Amino acid sequence: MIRESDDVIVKAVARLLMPFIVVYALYVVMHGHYSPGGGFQGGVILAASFVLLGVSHGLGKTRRRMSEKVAGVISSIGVLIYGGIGALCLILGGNYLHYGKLSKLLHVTPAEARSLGILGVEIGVALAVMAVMCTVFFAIFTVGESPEDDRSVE
Amino acid sequence: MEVTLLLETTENAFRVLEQAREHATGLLDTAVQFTAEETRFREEKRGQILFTGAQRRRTQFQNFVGTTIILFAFWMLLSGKFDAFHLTLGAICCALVAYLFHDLLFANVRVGDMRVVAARFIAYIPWLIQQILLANIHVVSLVVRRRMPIDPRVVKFKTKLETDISCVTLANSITLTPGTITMDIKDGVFYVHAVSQKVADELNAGDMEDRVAHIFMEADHLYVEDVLDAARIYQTLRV
Amino acid sequence: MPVKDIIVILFMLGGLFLFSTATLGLLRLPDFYTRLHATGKGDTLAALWSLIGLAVYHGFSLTSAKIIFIAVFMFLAQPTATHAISRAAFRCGVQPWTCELAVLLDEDTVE
Amino acid sequence: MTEFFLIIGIGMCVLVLLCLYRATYGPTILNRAAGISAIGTKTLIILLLMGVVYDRIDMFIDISMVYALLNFLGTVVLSKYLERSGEA
Repeated sequence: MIRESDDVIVKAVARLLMPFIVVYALYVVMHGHYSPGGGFQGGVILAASFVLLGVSHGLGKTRRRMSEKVAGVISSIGVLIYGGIGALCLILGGNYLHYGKLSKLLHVTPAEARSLGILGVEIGVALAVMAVMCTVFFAIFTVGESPEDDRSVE
Repeated sequence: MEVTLLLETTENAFRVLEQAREHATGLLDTAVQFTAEETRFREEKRGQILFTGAQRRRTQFQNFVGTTIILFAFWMLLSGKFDAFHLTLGAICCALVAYLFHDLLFANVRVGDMRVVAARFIAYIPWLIQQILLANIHVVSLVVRRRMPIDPRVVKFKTKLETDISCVTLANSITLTPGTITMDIKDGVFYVHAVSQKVADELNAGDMEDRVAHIFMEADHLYVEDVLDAARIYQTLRV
Repeated sequence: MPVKDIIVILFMLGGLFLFSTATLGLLRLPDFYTRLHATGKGDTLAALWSLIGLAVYHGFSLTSAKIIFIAVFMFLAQPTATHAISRAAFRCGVQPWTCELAVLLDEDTVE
Repeated sequence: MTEFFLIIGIGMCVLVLLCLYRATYGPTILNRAAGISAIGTKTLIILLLMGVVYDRIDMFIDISMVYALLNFLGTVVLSKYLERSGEA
Protein backbone atom coordinates (compact mmCIF):
# COMPACT_ATOMS: atom_id res chain seq x y z
CA MET A 1 0.00 0.00 0.00
CA ILE A 2 1.42 3.35 -1.04
CA ARG A 3 0.86 6.17 1.36
CA GLU A 4 1.16 9.80 0.49
CA SER A 5 4.80 10.67 0.04
CA ASP A 6 6.28 13.55 2.01
CA ASP A 7 8.37 14.71 -0.94
CA VAL A 8 7.17 18.25 -1.56
CA ILE A 9 8.91 18.74 -4.88
CA VAL A 10 7.78 15.61 -6.69
CA LYS A 11 4.26 16.11 -5.39
CA ALA A 12 4.04 19.67 -6.63
CA VAL A 13 5.59 18.91 -10.01
CA ALA A 14 3.32 15.89 -10.50
CA ARG A 15 0.32 18.02 -9.62
CA LEU A 16 1.32 20.66 -12.18
CA LEU A 17 2.17 18.22 -14.98
CA MET A 18 -0.68 15.77 -14.52
CA PRO A 19 -3.46 17.53 -16.56
CA PHE A 20 -1.05 18.28 -19.39
CA ILE A 21 0.06 14.67 -19.60
CA VAL A 22 -3.54 13.50 -19.81
CA VAL A 23 -4.39 16.05 -22.52
CA TYR A 24 -1.29 14.97 -24.42
CA ALA A 25 -2.36 11.34 -24.18
CA LEU A 26 -5.82 12.25 -25.49
CA TYR A 27 -4.16 14.14 -28.34
CA VAL A 28 -2.14 11.04 -29.21
CA VAL A 29 -5.34 8.97 -29.23
CA MET A 30 -7.43 11.42 -31.26
CA HIS A 31 -4.79 12.17 -33.89
CA GLY A 32 -3.74 8.59 -34.34
CA HIS A 33 -4.49 8.57 -38.05
CA TYR A 34 -2.33 11.60 -38.97
CA SER A 35 0.65 11.22 -36.66
CA PRO A 36 2.49 8.37 -34.94
CA GLY A 37 0.67 6.84 -32.03
CA GLY A 38 -2.90 5.76 -31.70
CA GLY A 39 -4.97 3.85 -29.26
CA PHE A 40 -2.34 1.68 -27.65
CA GLN A 41 0.29 4.39 -27.16
CA GLY A 42 -2.23 6.92 -25.91
CA GLY A 43 -3.64 4.41 -23.45
CA VAL A 44 -0.17 3.67 -22.12
CA ILE A 45 0.54 7.39 -21.59
CA LEU A 46 -2.81 7.75 -19.79
CA ALA A 47 -1.93 4.86 -17.51
CA ALA A 48 1.53 6.35 -16.94
CA SER A 49 -0.05 9.57 -15.74
CA PHE A 50 -2.10 7.61 -13.21
CA VAL A 51 1.06 5.82 -12.10
CA LEU A 52 2.73 9.20 -11.54
CA LEU A 53 -0.24 10.36 -9.47
CA GLY A 54 -0.26 7.15 -7.47
CA VAL A 55 3.46 7.27 -6.74
CA SER A 56 3.52 10.91 -5.70
CA HIS A 57 0.13 11.53 -4.07
CA GLY A 58 -0.60 8.08 -2.70
CA LEU A 59 -3.23 5.58 -3.73
CA GLY A 60 -6.04 7.33 -1.88
CA LYS A 61 -6.17 10.30 -4.22
CA THR A 62 -5.73 8.03 -7.22
CA ARG A 63 -8.59 5.78 -6.17
CA ARG A 64 -10.87 8.80 -6.01
CA ARG A 65 -10.38 9.20 -9.76
CA MET A 66 -9.84 5.63 -10.88
CA SER A 67 -10.61 2.74 -8.58
CA GLU A 68 -10.26 -0.95 -9.32
CA LYS A 69 -13.97 -1.35 -9.89
CA VAL A 70 -14.13 1.56 -12.33
CA ALA A 71 -11.05 0.23 -14.14
CA GLY A 72 -12.71 -3.13 -14.62
CA VAL A 73 -15.86 -1.52 -16.02
CA ILE A 74 -13.90 0.77 -18.32
CA SER A 75 -11.81 -2.05 -19.74
CA SER A 76 -15.02 -3.93 -20.62
CA ILE A 77 -16.51 -0.78 -22.17
CA GLY A 78 -13.39 -0.32 -24.30
CA VAL A 79 -13.60 -3.85 -25.66
CA LEU A 80 -17.34 -3.36 -26.20
CA ILE A 81 -16.73 -0.21 -28.29
CA TYR A 82 -14.12 -1.99 -30.40
CA GLY A 83 -16.21 -5.10 -30.95
CA GLY A 84 -19.42 -3.13 -31.36
CA ILE A 85 -18.08 -1.02 -34.21
CA GLY A 86 -16.73 -4.13 -35.89
CA ALA A 87 -20.03 -5.97 -35.50
CA LEU A 88 -21.99 -2.94 -36.72
CA CYS A 89 -20.04 -3.12 -39.97
CA LEU A 90 -20.97 -6.83 -40.21
CA ILE A 91 -24.66 -5.98 -39.68
CA LEU A 92 -24.55 -3.27 -42.32
CA GLY A 93 -23.32 -5.80 -44.86
CA GLY A 94 -19.53 -5.43 -44.95
CA ASN A 95 -16.62 -7.33 -43.49
CA TYR A 96 -15.58 -7.07 -39.84
CA LEU A 97 -14.25 -3.51 -39.26
CA HIS A 98 -15.13 -2.43 -42.80
CA TYR A 99 -15.72 1.18 -41.83
CA GLY A 100 -16.97 2.33 -45.24
CA LYS A 101 -20.33 0.72 -44.56
CA LEU A 102 -20.90 3.05 -41.62
CA SER A 103 -21.58 5.89 -44.07
CA LYS A 104 -25.22 4.81 -44.42
CA LEU A 105 -25.72 5.08 -40.67
CA LEU A 106 -23.89 8.37 -40.15
CA HIS A 107 -25.07 10.12 -43.36
CA VAL A 108 -21.52 11.06 -44.45
CA THR A 109 -19.25 10.10 -47.33
CA PRO A 110 -17.42 6.76 -47.03
CA ALA A 111 -14.04 8.48 -46.56
CA GLU A 112 -15.29 10.46 -43.58
CA ALA A 113 -17.04 7.37 -42.23
CA ARG A 114 -13.71 5.50 -42.40
CA SER A 115 -12.00 8.28 -40.44
CA LEU A 116 -14.72 8.35 -37.79
CA GLY A 117 -14.72 4.58 -37.51
CA ILE A 118 -10.98 4.47 -36.95
CA LEU A 119 -11.35 7.19 -34.30
CA GLY A 120 -14.00 5.16 -32.48
CA VAL A 121 -11.93 2.00 -32.56
CA GLU A 122 -8.91 3.87 -31.26
CA ILE A 123 -10.89 5.34 -28.37
CA GLY A 124 -12.04 1.83 -27.49
CA VAL A 125 -8.50 0.46 -27.61
CA ALA A 126 -7.17 3.37 -25.52
CA LEU A 127 -9.83 2.87 -22.83
CA ALA A 128 -9.16 -0.86 -22.64
CA VAL A 129 -5.37 -0.45 -22.52
CA MET A 130 -5.54 2.29 -19.90
CA ALA A 131 -7.88 0.32 -17.65
CA VAL A 132 -5.83 -2.86 -17.89
CA MET A 133 -2.58 -1.03 -17.20
CA CYS A 134 -4.14 0.70 -14.19
CA THR A 135 -5.37 -2.66 -12.91
CA VAL A 136 -1.86 -4.08 -13.24
CA PHE A 137 -0.43 -1.06 -11.42
CA PHE A 138 -2.94 -1.40 -8.58
CA ALA A 139 -2.33 -5.13 -8.36
CA ILE A 140 1.44 -4.70 -8.15
CA PHE A 141 1.44 -1.83 -5.67
CA THR A 142 -1.18 -3.19 -3.27
CA VAL A 143 0.35 -6.59 -2.70
CA GLY A 144 -2.22 -8.75 -1.01
CA GLU A 145 -4.39 -5.87 0.18
CA SER A 146 -7.83 -5.34 -1.26
CA PRO A 147 -9.50 -1.92 -1.15
CA GLU A 148 -12.16 -3.27 1.20
CA ASP A 149 -9.52 -3.97 3.89
CA ASP A 150 -8.26 -0.48 3.50
CA ARG A 151 -11.68 1.04 3.91
CA SER A 152 -12.38 -0.91 7.08
CA VAL A 153 -9.17 0.48 8.61
CA GLU A 154 -10.27 4.00 7.87
CA MET B 1 -8.00 27.62 70.38
CA GLU B 2 -4.81 26.95 68.56
CA VAL B 3 -6.30 23.84 67.03
CA THR B 4 -9.22 25.86 65.63
CA LEU B 5 -6.79 28.38 64.23
CA LEU B 6 -4.80 25.62 62.65
CA LEU B 7 -7.95 24.12 61.14
CA GLU B 8 -9.03 27.45 59.78
CA THR B 9 -5.66 28.10 58.29
CA THR B 10 -5.62 24.69 56.69
CA GLU B 11 -9.11 25.25 55.31
CA ASN B 12 -8.05 28.57 53.91
CA ALA B 13 -5.03 27.01 52.37
CA PHE B 14 -7.15 24.29 50.76
CA ARG B 15 -9.55 26.90 49.42
CA VAL B 16 -6.72 28.87 47.92
CA LEU B 17 -5.33 25.68 46.38
CA GLU B 18 -8.76 24.83 44.98
CA GLN B 19 -9.08 28.28 43.46
CA ALA B 20 -5.62 28.03 42.00
CA ARG B 21 -6.48 24.64 40.49
CA GLU B 22 -9.66 26.00 38.95
CA HIS B 23 -7.77 28.94 37.64
CA ALA B 24 -5.09 26.73 36.16
CA THR B 25 -7.67 24.47 34.53
CA GLY B 26 -9.34 27.50 33.02
CA LEU B 27 -6.02 28.74 31.75
CA LEU B 28 -5.23 25.35 30.32
CA ASP B 29 -8.58 25.23 28.55
CA THR B 30 -7.97 28.67 27.12
CA ALA B 31 -4.53 27.59 26.00
CA VAL B 32 -5.89 24.48 24.33
CA GLN B 33 -8.58 26.53 22.64
CA PHE B 34 -6.00 29.06 21.56
CA THR B 35 -3.77 26.38 20.09
CA ALA B 36 -6.67 24.82 18.24
CA GLU B 37 -7.64 28.26 16.95
CA GLU B 38 -4.11 28.90 15.79
CA THR B 39 -3.84 25.54 14.08
CA ARG B 40 -7.13 26.10 12.34
CA PHE B 41 -6.04 29.56 11.30
CA ARG B 42 -2.78 28.23 9.93
CA GLU B 43 -4.51 25.50 8.01
CA GLU B 44 -6.97 28.01 6.65
CA LYS B 45 -4.11 30.19 5.57
CA ARG B 46 -2.61 27.32 3.65
CA GLY B 47 -5.89 26.77 1.89
CA GLN B 48 -6.28 23.27 3.28
CA ILE B 49 -9.57 23.87 5.01
CA LEU B 50 -12.42 23.27 2.62
CA PHE B 51 -14.96 25.92 2.01
CA THR B 52 -18.53 24.92 2.57
CA GLY B 53 -21.62 25.12 0.44
CA ALA B 54 -21.97 27.72 -2.25
CA GLN B 55 -18.50 29.20 -1.93
CA ARG B 56 -16.87 25.82 -2.34
CA ARG B 57 -18.90 25.07 -5.42
CA ARG B 58 -18.02 28.48 -6.85
CA THR B 59 -14.30 27.90 -6.27
CA GLN B 60 -14.55 24.50 -7.90
CA PHE B 61 -16.32 26.01 -10.88
CA GLN B 62 -13.68 28.73 -11.23
CA ASN B 63 -10.92 26.13 -11.06
CA PHE B 64 -12.74 24.05 -13.66
CA VAL B 65 -13.08 26.96 -16.08
CA GLY B 66 -9.47 28.08 -15.61
CA THR B 67 -8.11 24.58 -16.11
CA THR B 68 -10.24 24.11 -19.21
CA ILE B 69 -8.96 27.33 -20.81
CA ILE B 70 -5.31 26.52 -20.11
CA LEU B 71 -5.70 22.95 -21.37
CA PHE B 72 -7.52 24.09 -24.48
CA ALA B 73 -4.66 26.45 -25.36
CA PHE B 74 -2.28 23.51 -24.89
CA TRP B 75 -4.49 21.34 -27.13
CA MET B 76 -4.43 23.91 -29.92
CA LEU B 77 -0.64 24.11 -29.63
CA LEU B 78 -0.43 20.34 -29.99
CA SER B 79 -3.07 19.77 -32.61
CA GLY B 80 -2.48 22.47 -35.20
CA LYS B 81 -5.79 21.66 -36.90
CA PHE B 82 -8.32 24.44 -36.56
CA ASP B 83 -11.42 22.99 -38.23
CA ALA B 84 -14.66 22.67 -36.30
CA PHE B 85 -14.47 18.90 -35.80
CA HIS B 86 -11.06 18.89 -34.14
CA LEU B 87 -11.81 21.95 -32.03
CA THR B 88 -14.99 20.33 -30.72
CA LEU B 89 -13.09 17.14 -29.98
CA GLY B 90 -10.48 19.17 -28.11
CA ALA B 91 -13.07 21.08 -26.12
CA ILE B 92 -14.75 17.85 -25.05
CA CYS B 93 -11.43 16.27 -24.06
CA CYS B 94 -10.25 19.34 -22.13
CA ALA B 95 -13.56 19.68 -20.28
CA LEU B 96 -13.39 16.00 -19.32
CA VAL B 97 -9.82 16.29 -18.04
CA ALA B 98 -10.61 19.53 -16.20
CA TYR B 99 -13.59 17.84 -14.56
CA LEU B 100 -11.36 14.98 -13.37
CA PHE B 101 -8.39 17.11 -12.29
CA HIS B 102 -9.84 20.49 -11.36
CA ASP B 103 -8.29 20.41 -7.88
CA LEU B 104 -4.72 19.79 -9.01
CA LEU B 105 -3.59 22.77 -11.05
CA PHE B 106 -4.87 25.53 -8.77
CA ALA B 107 -4.29 24.04 -5.32
CA ASN B 108 -2.56 26.34 -2.79
CA VAL B 109 -3.01 29.46 -4.91
CA ARG B 110 -3.70 32.63 -3.01
CA VAL B 111 -6.27 34.68 -4.85
CA GLY B 112 -5.59 38.18 -6.04
CA ASP B 113 -1.83 38.31 -6.48
CA MET B 114 -1.46 36.13 -9.56
CA ARG B 115 -0.46 38.94 -11.91
CA VAL B 116 2.25 40.31 -9.65
CA VAL B 117 3.63 36.82 -9.07
CA ALA B 118 3.72 36.13 -12.81
CA ALA B 119 5.50 39.43 -13.57
CA ARG B 120 8.08 38.86 -10.83
CA PHE B 121 8.60 35.25 -11.94
CA ILE B 122 9.32 36.37 -15.49
CA ALA B 123 11.76 38.95 -14.14
CA TYR B 124 13.46 36.15 -12.15
CA ILE B 125 14.17 33.98 -15.19
CA PRO B 126 17.09 36.02 -16.71
CA TRP B 127 18.95 35.92 -13.39
CA LEU B 128 18.35 32.17 -13.22
CA ILE B 129 19.69 31.67 -16.76
CA GLN B 130 22.78 33.66 -15.89
CA GLN B 131 23.28 31.44 -12.82
CA ILE B 132 22.88 28.32 -14.97
CA LEU B 133 25.53 29.60 -17.37
CA LEU B 134 27.87 30.14 -14.41
CA ALA B 135 27.02 26.65 -13.15
CA ASN B 136 27.99 25.09 -16.45
CA ILE B 137 31.25 27.06 -16.58
CA HIS B 138 31.88 25.72 -13.07
CA VAL B 139 31.18 22.14 -14.14
CA VAL B 140 33.45 22.49 -17.18
CA SER B 141 36.23 23.94 -15.07
CA LEU B 142 35.84 21.06 -12.61
CA VAL B 143 35.83 18.33 -15.19
CA VAL B 144 38.70 19.33 -17.45
CA ARG B 145 41.29 19.60 -14.68
CA ARG B 146 43.40 16.63 -13.84
CA ARG B 147 43.03 16.92 -10.08
CA MET B 148 39.47 18.05 -9.46
CA PRO B 149 39.33 20.77 -6.77
CA ILE B 150 36.33 19.39 -4.89
CA ASP B 151 35.62 19.08 -1.20
CA PRO B 152 31.97 18.00 -0.96
CA ARG B 153 29.88 18.63 2.10
CA VAL B 154 26.24 18.60 3.14
CA VAL B 155 24.67 21.88 4.22
CA LYS B 156 21.45 22.16 6.17
CA PHE B 157 19.30 25.24 6.46
CA LYS B 158 15.78 26.06 7.50
CA THR B 159 13.46 27.90 5.19
CA LYS B 160 10.46 30.10 5.90
CA LEU B 161 8.78 29.44 2.54
CA GLU B 162 5.28 28.09 2.96
CA THR B 163 3.62 27.08 -0.28
CA ASP B 164 4.83 24.09 -2.22
CA ILE B 165 5.35 26.02 -5.45
CA SER B 166 7.83 28.39 -3.81
CA CYS B 167 9.63 25.41 -2.27
CA VAL B 168 9.84 23.82 -5.73
CA THR B 169 11.17 27.03 -7.24
CA LEU B 170 13.82 27.36 -4.56
CA ALA B 171 14.86 23.70 -4.74
CA ASN B 172 15.10 23.64 -8.52
CA SER B 173 17.01 26.92 -8.52
CA ILE B 174 19.44 25.46 -5.99
CA THR B 175 19.87 22.40 -8.19
CA LEU B 176 20.55 24.53 -11.26
CA THR B 177 22.96 27.04 -9.70
CA PRO B 178 26.69 26.36 -9.41
CA GLY B 179 27.86 23.51 -7.25
CA THR B 180 24.75 22.71 -5.22
CA ILE B 181 22.03 20.03 -5.34
CA THR B 182 18.92 19.80 -3.17
CA MET B 183 19.03 16.37 -1.61
CA ASP B 184 16.06 16.41 0.72
CA ILE B 185 13.39 18.59 2.23
CA LYS B 186 12.06 17.54 5.60
CA ASP B 187 9.63 19.81 7.46
CA GLY B 188 11.00 22.92 5.83
CA VAL B 189 14.65 21.99 6.33
CA PHE B 190 16.70 21.81 3.17
CA TYR B 191 19.61 19.38 2.96
CA VAL B 192 21.90 20.59 0.20
CA HIS B 193 24.93 18.82 -1.23
CA ALA B 194 27.57 21.44 -2.01
CA VAL B 195 30.70 20.74 -3.94
CA SER B 196 33.01 23.02 -1.96
CA GLN B 197 33.05 25.29 1.09
CA LYS B 198 32.95 28.46 -1.03
CA VAL B 199 29.72 27.43 -2.72
CA ALA B 200 28.15 26.50 0.60
CA ASP B 201 28.97 29.93 2.03
CA GLU B 202 27.39 31.61 -0.97
CA LEU B 203 24.25 29.56 -0.46
CA ASN B 204 24.12 30.42 3.23
CA ALA B 205 24.04 34.13 2.44
CA GLY B 206 20.37 33.50 1.59
CA ASP B 207 20.32 35.65 -1.50
CA MET B 208 18.36 33.15 -3.58
CA GLU B 209 15.80 32.45 -0.89
CA ASP B 210 15.15 36.18 -0.54
CA ARG B 211 14.59 36.39 -4.27
CA VAL B 212 12.16 33.46 -4.28
CA ALA B 213 10.35 34.86 -1.24
CA HIS B 214 10.08 38.17 -3.05
CA ILE B 215 8.51 36.47 -6.08
CA PHE B 216 5.86 34.69 -4.07
CA MET B 217 5.53 37.51 -1.52
CA GLU B 218 6.45 35.48 1.54
CA ALA B 219 8.70 35.90 4.53
CA ASP B 220 12.40 36.48 4.06
CA HIS B 221 15.35 34.21 4.73
CA LEU B 222 15.43 33.87 8.47
CA TYR B 223 18.60 32.29 9.75
CA VAL B 224 21.25 29.80 8.93
CA GLU B 225 20.96 26.94 11.30
CA ASP B 226 24.16 25.00 11.02
CA VAL B 227 26.81 23.74 8.72
CA LEU B 228 27.37 20.13 9.59
CA ASP B 229 29.46 17.39 8.17
CA ALA B 230 27.77 14.56 6.35
CA ALA B 231 28.11 11.93 9.03
CA ARG B 232 26.35 13.95 11.72
CA ILE B 233 23.47 14.96 9.46
CA TYR B 234 23.10 11.39 8.40
CA GLN B 235 22.83 10.29 12.01
CA THR B 236 20.14 12.91 12.75
CA LEU B 237 18.14 11.72 9.79
CA ARG B 238 18.34 8.09 10.76
CA VAL B 239 17.25 8.78 14.34
CA MET C 1 25.97 31.45 -45.41
CA PRO C 2 22.97 33.18 -43.86
CA VAL C 3 22.96 34.47 -40.32
CA LYS C 4 20.30 31.97 -39.25
CA ASP C 5 22.51 29.01 -40.11
CA ILE C 6 25.41 30.47 -38.17
CA ILE C 7 23.22 30.90 -35.09
CA VAL C 8 21.97 27.32 -35.44
CA ILE C 9 25.51 25.97 -35.81
CA LEU C 10 26.73 27.90 -32.79
CA PHE C 11 23.89 26.69 -30.59
CA MET C 12 24.19 23.06 -31.69
CA LEU C 13 27.97 23.03 -31.21
CA GLY C 14 27.56 24.60 -27.78
CA GLY C 15 25.01 21.96 -26.88
CA LEU C 16 27.28 19.17 -28.07
CA PHE C 17 30.19 20.63 -26.09
CA LEU C 18 28.11 20.83 -22.91
CA PHE C 19 26.79 17.29 -23.44
CA SER C 20 30.36 16.04 -23.77
CA THR C 21 31.49 17.80 -20.60
CA ALA C 22 28.50 16.41 -18.73
CA THR C 23 29.34 12.93 -19.96
CA LEU C 24 32.98 13.41 -18.99
CA GLY C 25 31.83 14.48 -15.56
CA LEU C 26 29.58 11.47 -15.29
CA LEU C 27 32.55 9.24 -16.04
CA ARG C 28 35.28 11.02 -14.07
CA LEU C 29 33.78 12.41 -10.85
CA PRO C 30 34.35 10.35 -7.72
CA ASP C 31 30.91 9.56 -6.28
CA PHE C 32 27.21 9.48 -7.02
CA TYR C 33 26.26 12.97 -5.80
CA THR C 34 29.05 14.74 -7.65
CA ARG C 35 28.10 12.85 -10.80
CA LEU C 36 24.58 14.20 -10.39
CA HIS C 37 26.11 17.68 -10.30
CA ALA C 38 27.51 17.09 -13.77
CA THR C 39 24.38 15.61 -15.36
CA GLY C 40 21.83 17.76 -13.55
CA LYS C 41 23.29 21.06 -14.66
CA GLY C 42 25.10 20.12 -17.85
CA ASP C 43 22.34 18.13 -19.50
CA THR C 44 19.70 20.76 -18.77
CA LEU C 45 21.55 23.62 -20.40
CA ALA C 46 22.86 21.43 -23.22
CA ALA C 47 19.37 20.21 -24.08
CA LEU C 48 18.10 23.78 -23.87
CA TRP C 49 20.72 25.02 -26.32
CA SER C 50 20.17 22.17 -28.75
CA LEU C 51 16.41 22.71 -28.66
CA ILE C 52 16.82 26.46 -29.19
CA GLY C 53 19.07 25.73 -32.16
CA LEU C 54 16.47 23.42 -33.70
CA ALA C 55 13.69 25.94 -33.02
CA VAL C 56 15.66 28.69 -34.75
CA TYR C 57 16.29 26.35 -37.70
CA HIS C 58 12.55 25.86 -38.12
CA GLY C 59 11.68 29.52 -37.87
CA PHE C 60 8.36 30.71 -36.58
CA SER C 61 5.95 27.77 -36.77
CA LEU C 62 3.91 25.36 -34.70
CA THR C 63 6.83 22.91 -34.69
CA SER C 64 9.17 25.37 -33.04
CA ALA C 65 6.44 26.19 -30.51
CA LYS C 66 6.33 22.50 -29.63
CA ILE C 67 10.14 22.44 -29.37
CA ILE C 68 10.01 25.38 -26.96
CA PHE C 69 7.39 23.50 -24.97
CA ILE C 70 9.76 20.52 -24.70
CA ALA C 71 12.46 22.93 -23.50
CA VAL C 72 10.18 24.29 -20.76
CA PHE C 73 9.25 20.74 -19.78
CA MET C 74 12.93 19.76 -19.55
CA PHE C 75 13.58 22.80 -17.40
CA LEU C 76 10.95 21.65 -14.95
CA ALA C 77 11.57 17.92 -15.13
CA GLN C 78 15.36 17.58 -15.13
CA PRO C 79 16.04 19.20 -11.71
CA THR C 80 13.07 17.33 -10.28
CA ALA C 81 14.40 14.00 -11.48
CA THR C 82 17.83 14.89 -10.11
CA HIS C 83 16.29 15.76 -6.76
CA ALA C 84 14.19 12.59 -6.66
CA ILE C 85 17.10 10.29 -7.31
CA SER C 86 19.49 12.08 -4.94
CA ARG C 87 16.78 11.99 -2.27
CA ALA C 88 16.45 8.25 -2.77
CA ALA C 89 20.20 7.91 -2.30
CA PHE C 90 20.15 10.13 0.79
CA ARG C 91 17.28 8.23 2.40
CA CYS C 92 18.94 4.91 1.63
CA GLY C 93 22.05 6.09 3.44
CA VAL C 94 24.55 6.50 0.62
CA GLN C 95 27.39 8.45 2.23
CA PRO C 96 28.73 11.41 0.24
CA TRP C 97 32.36 11.21 -0.76
CA THR C 98 34.51 13.69 1.13
CA CYS C 99 38.21 14.47 1.20
CA GLU C 100 38.30 13.17 4.76
CA LEU C 101 36.42 10.01 3.86
CA ALA C 102 39.35 7.83 4.80
CA VAL C 103 39.54 9.51 8.24
CA LEU C 104 35.80 9.10 8.78
CA LEU C 105 35.93 5.45 7.85
CA ASP C 106 38.79 4.89 10.29
CA GLU C 107 36.77 6.50 13.09
CA ASP C 108 33.83 4.26 12.32
CA THR C 109 35.92 1.14 12.53
CA VAL C 110 37.45 2.29 15.83
CA GLU C 111 33.97 2.76 17.30
CA MET D 1 22.88 21.80 -43.21
CA THR D 2 21.84 18.13 -43.30
CA GLU D 3 25.47 17.02 -43.10
CA PHE D 4 26.02 19.24 -40.10
CA PHE D 5 23.04 17.75 -38.28
CA LEU D 6 24.27 14.27 -39.16
CA ILE D 7 27.68 15.03 -37.67
CA ILE D 8 26.08 16.39 -34.47
CA GLY D 9 23.93 13.25 -34.29
CA ILE D 10 26.94 11.00 -34.64
CA GLY D 11 28.67 12.94 -31.87
CA MET D 12 25.63 12.41 -29.65
CA CYS D 13 25.72 8.67 -30.40
CA VAL D 14 29.36 8.52 -29.28
CA LEU D 15 28.36 10.30 -26.05
CA VAL D 16 25.55 7.79 -25.53
CA LEU D 17 28.11 4.99 -25.83
CA LEU D 18 30.26 6.70 -23.20
CA CYS D 19 27.25 7.04 -20.88
CA LEU D 20 26.51 3.39 -21.47
CA TYR D 21 29.70 2.61 -19.56
CA ARG D 22 28.22 4.20 -16.44
CA ALA D 23 24.87 2.52 -17.07
CA THR D 24 26.51 -0.89 -17.38
CA TYR D 25 29.37 -0.91 -14.89
CA GLY D 26 28.11 1.74 -12.43
CA PRO D 27 28.91 0.54 -8.92
CA THR D 28 25.33 0.79 -7.61
CA ILE D 29 21.86 0.84 -9.10
CA LEU D 30 21.62 4.59 -8.46
CA ASN D 31 24.64 5.22 -10.65
CA ARG D 32 22.98 3.16 -13.35
CA ALA D 33 19.80 5.18 -13.04
CA ALA D 34 21.76 8.43 -13.39
CA GLY D 35 23.48 7.07 -16.50
CA ILE D 36 20.18 5.97 -18.02
CA SER D 37 18.65 9.37 -17.35
CA ALA D 38 21.58 11.04 -19.12
CA ILE D 39 21.16 8.64 -22.07
CA GLY D 40 17.48 9.55 -22.25
CA THR D 41 18.20 13.26 -22.56
CA LYS D 42 20.65 12.64 -25.38
CA THR D 43 18.23 10.30 -27.13
CA LEU D 44 15.62 13.05 -27.12
CA ILE D 45 17.95 15.32 -29.07
CA ILE D 46 18.97 12.48 -31.40
CA LEU D 47 15.30 11.82 -32.23
CA LEU D 48 14.76 15.46 -33.13
CA LEU D 49 17.92 15.45 -35.29
CA MET D 50 16.64 12.33 -37.07
CA GLY D 51 13.40 14.17 -37.72
CA VAL D 52 15.30 17.05 -39.28
CA VAL D 53 17.43 14.75 -41.41
CA TYR D 54 14.47 12.71 -42.70
CA ASP D 55 12.37 15.90 -43.06
CA ARG D 56 9.55 14.45 -40.93
CA ILE D 57 9.97 16.58 -37.83
CA ASP D 58 6.20 16.91 -37.25
CA MET D 59 6.15 13.17 -36.55
CA PHE D 60 9.39 12.85 -34.63
CA ILE D 61 8.53 15.71 -32.30
CA ASP D 62 5.60 13.77 -30.89
CA ILE D 63 7.83 10.77 -30.30
CA SER D 64 10.48 12.88 -28.60
CA MET D 65 7.84 14.46 -26.36
CA VAL D 66 6.74 11.01 -25.22
CA TYR D 67 10.38 10.12 -24.71
CA ALA D 68 11.03 13.16 -22.49
CA LEU D 69 7.93 12.35 -20.48
CA LEU D 70 8.76 8.68 -20.01
CA ASN D 71 12.37 9.47 -19.12
CA PHE D 72 11.23 11.77 -16.31
CA LEU D 73 8.58 9.33 -15.17
CA GLY D 74 10.90 6.35 -15.18
CA THR D 75 13.50 8.13 -13.08
CA VAL D 76 10.93 9.35 -10.55
CA VAL D 77 9.20 5.98 -10.19
CA LEU D 78 12.50 4.12 -9.88
CA SER D 79 13.79 6.50 -7.22
CA LYS D 80 10.51 6.29 -5.28
CA TYR D 81 10.73 2.51 -5.41
CA LEU D 82 14.32 2.50 -4.19
CA GLU D 83 13.47 4.98 -1.44
CA ARG D 84 10.64 2.77 -0.25
CA SER D 85 12.63 -0.44 -0.37
CA GLY D 86 15.40 1.32 1.59
CA GLU D 87 18.40 -0.25 -0.07
CA ALA D 88 20.47 0.94 -2.96
